[in-house]
Formats: sequence, C-alpha cells, structure tokens
Amino acid sequence: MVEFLQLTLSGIVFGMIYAAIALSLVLIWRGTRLLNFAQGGMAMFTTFVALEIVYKTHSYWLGFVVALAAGLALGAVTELTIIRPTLNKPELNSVIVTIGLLVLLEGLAGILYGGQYRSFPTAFSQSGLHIGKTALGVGRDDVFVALAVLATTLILAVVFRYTSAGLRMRAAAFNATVARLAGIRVARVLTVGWALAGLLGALAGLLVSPSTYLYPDSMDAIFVYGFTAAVLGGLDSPAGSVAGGVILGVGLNYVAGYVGGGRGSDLESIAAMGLLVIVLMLRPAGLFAGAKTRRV
Amino acid sequence: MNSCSRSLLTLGLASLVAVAACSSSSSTPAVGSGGSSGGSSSAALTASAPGITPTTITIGSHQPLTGPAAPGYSEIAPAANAYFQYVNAHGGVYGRKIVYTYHDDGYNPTTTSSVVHELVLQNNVYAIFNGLGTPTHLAVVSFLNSQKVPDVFVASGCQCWGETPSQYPYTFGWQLDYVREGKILGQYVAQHFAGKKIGYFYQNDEFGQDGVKGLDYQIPSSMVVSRQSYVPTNVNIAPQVAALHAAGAQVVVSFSIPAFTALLKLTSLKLGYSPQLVVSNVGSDPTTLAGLLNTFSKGAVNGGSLVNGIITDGYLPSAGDASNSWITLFKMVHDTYVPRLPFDGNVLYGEAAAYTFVSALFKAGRNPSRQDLVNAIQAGLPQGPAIGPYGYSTSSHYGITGAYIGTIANGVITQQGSALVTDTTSSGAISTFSGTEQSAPSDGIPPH
Amino acid sequence: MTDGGITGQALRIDGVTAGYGEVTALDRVTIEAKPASITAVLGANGAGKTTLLRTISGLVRARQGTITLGEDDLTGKTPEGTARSGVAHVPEGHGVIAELTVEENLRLGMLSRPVPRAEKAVRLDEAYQRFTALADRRRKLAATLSGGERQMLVIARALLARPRLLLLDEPSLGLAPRVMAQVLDLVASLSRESGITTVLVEQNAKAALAIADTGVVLNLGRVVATARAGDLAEDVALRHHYLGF
Amino acid sequence: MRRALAGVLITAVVVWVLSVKLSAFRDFQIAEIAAYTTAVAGLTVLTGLSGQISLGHGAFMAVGAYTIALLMLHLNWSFYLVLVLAGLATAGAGAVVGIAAARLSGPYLAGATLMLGIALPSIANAYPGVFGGEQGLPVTLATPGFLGVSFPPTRWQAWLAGAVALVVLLALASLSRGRVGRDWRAVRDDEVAAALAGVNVARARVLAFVISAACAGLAGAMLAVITNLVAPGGYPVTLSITLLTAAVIGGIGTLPGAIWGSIVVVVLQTYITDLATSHGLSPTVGANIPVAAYGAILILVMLVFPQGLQGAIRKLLTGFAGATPLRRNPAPDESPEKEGTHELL
Repeated sequence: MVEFLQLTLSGIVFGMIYAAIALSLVLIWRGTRLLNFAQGGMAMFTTFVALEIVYKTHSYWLGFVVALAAGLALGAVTELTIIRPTLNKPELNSVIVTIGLLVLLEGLAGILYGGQYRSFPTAFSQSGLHIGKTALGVGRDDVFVALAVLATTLILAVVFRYTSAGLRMRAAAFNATVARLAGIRVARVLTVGWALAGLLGALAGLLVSPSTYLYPDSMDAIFVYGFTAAVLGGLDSPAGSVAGGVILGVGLNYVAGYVGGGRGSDLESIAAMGLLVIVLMLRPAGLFAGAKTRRV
Repeated sequence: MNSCSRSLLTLGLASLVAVAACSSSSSTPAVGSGGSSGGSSSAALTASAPGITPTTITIGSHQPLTGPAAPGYSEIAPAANAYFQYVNAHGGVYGRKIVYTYHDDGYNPTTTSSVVHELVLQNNVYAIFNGLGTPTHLAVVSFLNSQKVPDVFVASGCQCWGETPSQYPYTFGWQLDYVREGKILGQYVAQHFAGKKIGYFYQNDEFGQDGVKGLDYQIPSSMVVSRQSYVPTNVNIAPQVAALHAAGAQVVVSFSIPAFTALLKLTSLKLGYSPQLVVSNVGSDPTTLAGLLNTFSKGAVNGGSLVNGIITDGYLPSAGDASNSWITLFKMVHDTYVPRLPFDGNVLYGEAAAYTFVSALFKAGRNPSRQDLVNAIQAGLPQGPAIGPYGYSTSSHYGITGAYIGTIANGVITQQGSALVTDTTSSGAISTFSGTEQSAPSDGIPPH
Repeated sequence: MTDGGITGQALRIDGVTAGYGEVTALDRVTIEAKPASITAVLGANGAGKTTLLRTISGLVRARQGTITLGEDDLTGKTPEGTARSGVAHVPEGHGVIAELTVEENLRLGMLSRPVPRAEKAVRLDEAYQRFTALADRRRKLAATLSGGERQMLVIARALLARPRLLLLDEPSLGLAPRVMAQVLDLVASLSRESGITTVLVEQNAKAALAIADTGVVLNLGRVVATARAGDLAEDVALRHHYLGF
Repeated sequence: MRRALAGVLITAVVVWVLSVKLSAFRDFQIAEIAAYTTAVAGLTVLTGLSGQISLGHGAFMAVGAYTIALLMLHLNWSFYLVLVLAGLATAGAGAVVGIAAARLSGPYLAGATLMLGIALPSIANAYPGVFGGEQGLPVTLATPGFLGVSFPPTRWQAWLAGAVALVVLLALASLSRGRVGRDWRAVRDDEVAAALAGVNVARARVLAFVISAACAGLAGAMLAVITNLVAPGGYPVTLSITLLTAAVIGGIGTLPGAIWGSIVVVVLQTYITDLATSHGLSPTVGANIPVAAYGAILILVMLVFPQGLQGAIRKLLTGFAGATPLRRNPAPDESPEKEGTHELL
C-alpha cells in the first residue's frame, strides 16, 4: 500500500513533466499544424543556458528566469527564421526542418558544453517528505515541479479562454483565413505561439534536468514520452496534455513496479505503446478529442 | 630527449627512402619479434604491416563521442590519446609515433560496423584498440578476425573477448570482466553481511547480467530479497527503489553506471531509505559521483558525504590516491595534454589501457607484423598499472583477472585488504593475489 | 443601429487582374459601387466571383489594377490590413469557427480595430437584440448552430466591426428558401439603415437582383455587363445566356 | 515503365562498375546505401503516395533482421529462401500495423509508429533467451564458392544489396504506375472522393503499409548481413527518423529520390566526420561538429530545395518549368481554406 502511494506520487511528478512537453507540442500543433521535434532539444539548450548562469551567479532563480526568457526567444526566432519559409511547402518539409534543428542544437550543445553528464540544481530540497512515519517517495522539489507545471497550465488556460489575446490565438489556430479577415495578424500570432511553446519547453527542461542530468541528448526520452502524452490526450486539447502526461507517468510507474518481477523497466516502452494503441483504437484522435473533429 | 627523437625521425625518413628505393620487396622479415631487442642501432624501421610506416603506427577505434553513451565514456579515447602523445614526445615506440584515429559510433552497432570498416579498409589501421561497448564491438569482432586485424583491449567487461581465443584469435579483453567482478564483490557481501537482506540493482544488459551472474555464484539466493533492473534510457527509477525498500533490503548491490548510482542514492533519499551500497567499479568513481550528487542534495547534505561509505572494487589505483606512482604519472600526462577533462576514473582508464598497449607494442618488436602483436600479448604482459595480473595466454584472452575491495572515503577509494584473483567459473576459488603491485617507470614509458 | 459616424464609401475597382499560379481568374475587371449601395455580382461557377471578393479583401493579390475604398488605397494590402481599413469579408460557407462559442465568434468582429470595453458590450447587446436566436445560444459552441443561424452569426460578426464595406459571398448557400429570403432581407435593410456599401455574390441571381442597386455579370473573369439591377433582371437575353433564369 | 527499367539497368551498371573500381570500404558503403535505399523507397511510397506517415520503420527493419538471423541460426536454411521469408514476415507485421493505422490521421499515426519504433526493439532486450538480449545475434553470409576464395566479401554484399534494392525499386515503380498507385494517390488527395470513386480506402491504405513494411524488412535483412549482427542498439528511434529524413531530402514520393536521400544519409556523415578529424579539432568539438553540420544541412536543403534533391534535379533538367509539386494542387475557387494550412503533419 505504501509502495502504491509512492509509485502514484512519483508517477504524477514525472507525468507533469511529460505534460509540460505535451502542452508545448499542443501549442505549436494548434497554431501551425506541425509537430516540433526540436522541442526537447530546445529545452535542453535553454537549460544549459540556465546552468551557465547558475554557475556564474550562484543564483538558481536568475538562471530559471533567464532560461524561460531564452525559451521564449528561441521559440520565436525558430519560427521566424526556419519554420515560416517552409509553411507553404510540402508538409513534411517543416518536420524535417525541426529534426534538423534538433540535431543542430544537440551538436552545438556538444561543442559548447561538452558531452558529459552535468548535474542541475533543484529549486528546493530533494529530501523525502513524510506523513507520520510513511515516506511519500517525493521531495519538496517534486511538489514544486508538479505545482509549477499545473500553475503554468492554468495561467495559459485562463489567458486562452478569457483574454482577447487568447481569442486571437485560438481563432488563428482553428481557422487562419477567418482570423485574418477579422484583422488578426496570424503570422504574428504563430510567432507568439512558438515563443510560448519555447517557454513551456524551457520550463520542462529546468524541472526535469535535476532528475535526468543535463547532456546533449538528455531530453530525447522525455520528449518521446511528452509526445506520447500529447497524442494520448489529443493534440488539440491542452487539458488532454495534462491528463495524458499523468496517465502515462503513473501507468508506467505501475508497470515498472508491479509487472515483470523487478524487470518491469524493460517493459515500459512496450507498455507505453500498448496504452497508446488501445486508446487510439477506441478514440483515434486522443482521449480529449472534441465533439467535432472534422476539418476541411 | 628531444634531439634523440629528432634523430630517430631522421633515421625513419632515411629508411623510408630506402624502402621506396627497394620498391616492391613485400616480404619484409619480421625483425626482433617477441624479444626485447630495444638496442638502438639494430635494424632499420620498415613498413612491416598495414598501418605501420617507418615513422608511424596508425591505430583506430570506435567510441561513443556523441549520443546517449557519450557522457563519461567520451573521455576515454582523448585520455588514451593523451598518453600516446606523451609517448610520441618521448621517443615514440622504437622511434615511431602512434597515430590514434578514433571515430564516433554513437553507441549504435550499425554505425560501429561502418566506421570500423572505414578504419580497416580505407585508413589501413594496424590494429583496433580499445573499441568501446559490448553490443557495438560485437558487430565488428567477426569482421576484424576475418581480416586478421589485432583487436586489442576491448573497452568492455564482456566475457566474449577473453573466453574463446579459438573463435576470435585476434581479439583481447583488458578490463576486469563483470563475472569476476561480481564474484569478488559477492564474496565480500556474503562474508561481511551474513544474515542481512540483500537487494540487487543492475543495468539490464550484459554488464549488469554478467555482474549478477558473478554475484549469484557467491551470494546464497536465500539472502537476495529483490532483484531490480533498469534501462539506461529511462531515468525514472522510483519504482525499482520503492520495490527494494518494500522488500526490506538492507544491502543493495548495484551494477550501474555512475549516473544511475547517483540516481539510486537520490531516490533512496526521497524514500528516507539508506541501505548499505555496494557498487561495481564502473559506477563508483568518486569524482564523478560527488559531482553528480553535489547539486542534488543542495541544502540538505553535501555530495561528497553522500558518496562516503560506498563499498566498491577496483582493478586500477584510485584516481584520488595522490601517493600512487601511477596516479602521479597519469595525472601529469592528463595535466599536460587534456587538462580540460576532469581527472576521473574514465581518464585513468583510457591512459592505463594506452599504457598497456604501448607496452605490448614494445614487446612485439621493432618491425612487427600484426601477428607479432598477437603473439606478444599471448606471451603475457607485465602487470603495469593493474592491480591483478593479466590472464593473457594462448588459451585465454582475458585481461585483468583480479581486484581489491575498497571503501569510498573523502573522494578516494581506500583499499581494504589485499587484491583478490579469480576465474569466471561458478566454482572457481577466489584467492589472495600473491604478487606485488608494480610501480610506474620513472620516465613513464613501459620498460623495453 | 448607431453607426459610430462611419458611413459607406465608394468602392472603385479599376482594371484588376488576379489569379492562382498560371490560372487567371480575373481579367482587367472594372467596377464602381456608390456609397451605401448594394452591388450584386453574378455569373456562372468559375466566373471569378469569389476571386473578386478575395482580391478586394486581400486574400488574393491583384497582379495589376487598383482597388480603392473612399480615399483608402486597398491595393496590395493583406487581409489583416483591409480588415483594419473597414472591409468585412464574409467568406463562402466557412465563416464560422465551429470550435469557438457563439459569443467568441462575435467578439472576433471587434478585434480589427481597438474598441473600448464598454463600447464592446454595447455593440454585443445590439447584436443580440437584432439576432435573438444567437442571444439564447451565446455560450454554446458554434458547431451546434444550424446553417441559417451560422449565416446570421457571420453577418452579425461582420457588422460588429462597423465596416465601411461589406463583402458577402453566397450568404444564401445551402439555406432553405424561407431562410434565404430572411437573410437577403436582412442584407437589404442593413444597407439601407447603416449605409454600408455592400458587394454581394449570389448564385440565386433573381433574389440578389431583387435587393441590389446595381448588377455586375462576370464571365470567365471578365465583366460582360454592368447595369441597374432592375434593368438587368429584365434583360432576357443576358439572363438566359449568363444567369440561367 | 520502360523508363524505370532503363533507369534500373543504368544504375545496376553504375553500381557494378563502382564496386569493381573502388576500394573495399566503398563497396561496404555501396551496400549500406543500397540497403537504405530499399527501406527508404518503401517509406517514400507509403508517405508520398498513400499519404501515411511512419516514424517507426526502423522497427520493420528489425523484424526483417531478426527473422533472417533466427532462421539462419536455428534452421540453417539457405540465405535466399530466408531473405524472401524475412520480406514475408515483415509484410505480415506491416499488415497488423496497417490495419491499426488505417483509422489514424497524421500526427496520431506519427505518435503510434514512433512508439512502435521504440518498443519493438526493446522486446529483444526483454526476451534475451530468444533474441540474444542487448548483444543481439550474429549473422554471417559466406561469399559463394564460384567467385573464388579471394573475392572481396564486401563486393559480394554490395552486389547483393544492390540487386535487392533494384528489384524493389522496379517493383515499386510498376506498382505505383498501375491501378494500385492510382488508388493510393486518390486516397492521399481526398479519402471521401476516392471512396465515392469506388476505391476501397481501407484496403489501399493497409496495402501500402504491407508493401512498405516488406521493403523495410528486406532492407533490415540486408543491413544485418552487411553488419554481421542484429542487436536492438542498431534500431534506435533515430534510424526511423533517418529513413524519413532520407525520403524527404531525396524528394518524397519519388523513387530516384530514395537513392539520393540514402546517399546523403550514408555518405554525408562519414564525409563530415573525416573532414572534422583531419583538421585536428579537439575531440569533443571534433565529434560534435559533424552532428551540428548535419543538422544545419538538413535545414538548408529543405529551405533551398523544398521538393527535395529529386525535385531540384528535375527542375534543372526541365529548365524551371517542369517541377510541379507532388501534393497540393490548389483548386483555386473551390477550396480557399487550404491556403497556408498544414494537414498531414
């Protein structure tokens, strides 16, 4: 029972990180109908930036803020320079461009920062929390991780739902032509979408790197699970991202903890595929697919 | 030193002209093979084998310089190369300079196959040295043996390199294999923690599985309460640690890479769980571990103290042991040629392997064929920096066969008792090594 | 409906050529529309009617010729730009964003130029008073609306922008005859009340001409006839040849 | 069809001449390129013609490779028989995946196939008893006796892989020109219209997966022979992504493009690495420069040659007039909403 609690809680923490990546993918998907394969690579890069700042200034929070700003900038610059020219080209071109960007960023990180594992600081203590004598299996910092992602998601949801900036972004995402005819500068909105996605990715990088170490490929596996979470939840649904992330994080923890007699971690990717296949067979556009998915 | 090497170079150039003049006299006699014919003026240097010219010896390797295995392992080849540069600057190997070409394979066997084909077929290397990784190197071991290319000191503790010289006559292991390591650690655990509950935590590949095999030869299965494995691509090991905790394991024996040793420590911290850790050599480098744990435990405890008390084994001197002559030598080489790398277990590993290779090259003679190198190693190598003796013979291509048990304290592995040697069988005894450790040659060049 | 001081202005399309790739869809088209008039653009499928509207609003770029609205040169402006200049284009069939609620769709109409918050509320209220069917559904997704309600929604949205020029592409498409009549009546009364210059593309030429001041007939991208709506409706030869009634 | 046949014959001659003239290592590279071409050709048909994306084709290569390794190891059957069986086994796997995939649209299919590409090789790790675990299984193919003892094995592999690739290319060319290809294109352009025109949409989509998977299986089998080993480490996600990259860089939906793309991914990496090492750069920098350069080149090619290399070549040959986009045929007045939207992925 204690083990179940521990598995659930630590699963939620990892799930929230998958959710952050998933959310950034959803932001870009809704705006540009494009999967950004460089999302993990961008997060890795901005986290290296944060690490440099932390080493130089010994201030975690300064590094944190700079990394978020770097994420915004990297997202916007990426959209303006290499994504925009591909948008009216054959559809896969922009995907290959994001793959190229991923490889480029990993190469650059290797050149600038070397290929070693670098430990990344946490915001709060990692020592485990207890209720009475029961260890929860998560530390104060894990609580911060979960809350940070949740808060960011909620802020985004409010902005999207209740502000005119949010309305512009949603309109541009759902129907670019109508949005333009309503006077919305769709191109600018897309850039903002990429910038926000960059910010979310940077947040994910900052939050996950203490538990994964930082190195050029460190976000690859996280990206794959984040992508899986986005697909599970439905690529048009931010709420789906969070649900998908948590379901994946907790589900994989149960598989690793209870299946295969100590060798469950081998089965995790197989379990993730199984989960994905089952969900998609029942709901081909993800768990949170809207009532109306037909699109012209 | 400097003028000496220059004169050797001139000699080399002269002989190059001589060879060119003689044109196609391909059947070069192998001069001074296997012997210690280190005499200065005996025979001219010739292009005695592919990759050998009168002035150079070109060797190749495949290494994970990028990709998931790069952290840690990408230091090894530069460190080995640093030692080769040191040798080159101090007279080379009978005047020849070692040219070390190592290609990145990203730890992908398909790429390994591609780069090794290039090294052998295109770059005509004399030998493949210290190719890193079990799955990667398995992709090229048959090719290298079919091409009769010496495949020496594979950087992996798989039994595959040493067990069957008849199948792979050109392949040689070097580091302590994981089964022997498991046996030595297992014996220690069985003796010192009798009656305790033991848990295993291991990387689910041949490294961890062979290690567990060795452990099981020594630890009664009734003592083992939980066996948890991980895959290196998945950093979330909370489930495994929770299971070890739930099973009440008081001692956890870990066959893990340093990152996962650190994660094991960290995740235990979150559970308020502090078992005695016994960690294989691969995952216990104190420098690396302290670095990985330092920022983790920010505020609570410091990284160095988290590492204290870990029990491990070593087949080379500990990098933190400044009084050891080998460490002095390798630290000096490190500081001169690759000062930007941390002086940790990986750097030490690369330099020690390179030292062993140079030692073998000297033994192979002034103008060695490829077979001469193989014969020289099979005839046995001096122990050099290793703690235990090499197992090289015509019937065994195992490298180091023994190790000591040590405890980490203040960034150094402190040796407990004397070195132990054993074999890879389930019943083979573990005995105290009767020989003595050697000290490093004063000029840093293997005696010849 | 208060019109905020904006009255309709003259639309001048002068020698405009436009198309897609190698296809020329409009060939030196010249049309003039008086302020606060309704111009019905008629013609068979592929005559270039939709392209004409798309060129005015900037979705298609004119290769030559000029388009002016009052004093404003619209030539070469982007759709965002023409929207800011007071052009409201209701595209054929696709004008509603089904994933947004009714009210959000309406709010889209007030994004092209800054509108004070209080003024927004006033305009929305007016819209709901005029289109009562929408008022009941304001929190519902637009996806739940019927075809007629959707058409109401897009027209209401266009009006919220307080446009100087209203471009309507097939507003009656797919509607039942009774609903279609309502929609066209609405267009006529809007033009009369608020003095908006309107360009109306319609398949149903007879119905369109009934409310229009001027009729323009396009064929294969060229203007083949321009006349008072009443005159056109009576020109039997033209009707048979181009308009099919 | 005659043009395709001519193209294949010319390529065969070129491969033969190169394999004889160039060094053993170049033979090895030719064999690698041929194996990649086989897989990329299948993928380019799947994605470019039938409009379905796969980010998990590496998994099909693994299926082919393990089939050949297991059958040769345990049953000792002839390589040529086993090669055909590997193709068939992978076609079966393709059918299973294809049936599941038929319901999924662009990004969902991408996600599902990506997980397939990751999960399938890990099965080999989970069941080491059968699949040899991380160490994998050895694959050895002897050079046939009639070529003599001294015949370089890499040349034989180059011929073999080249022959397989050319047969596959020819088969795909004839398929894509026939009714099957017409159906695929119809399904790709508009499923509803295709269904109304009497095309069995589901069957067309599944068939594309079956054929494409079979090609990947053959490629995997050949690559196993060339590298002497099947191990899960040889089929990482990056392999699947590399295949897609090769298809798009070469020119998605074009068979010659499959060859160009494969040459790029096989040769470019080696070439830049050699360039970097020869300039004596520091090891970490030297190893990462090829990575960064490769990424930059991918981006540049896509920006400069949006239709891929085959598109660029065609443009060059036809003097800027003939290169028409493969997808997107804007029907001006009918579908104004298409503009600027991204559908497949």
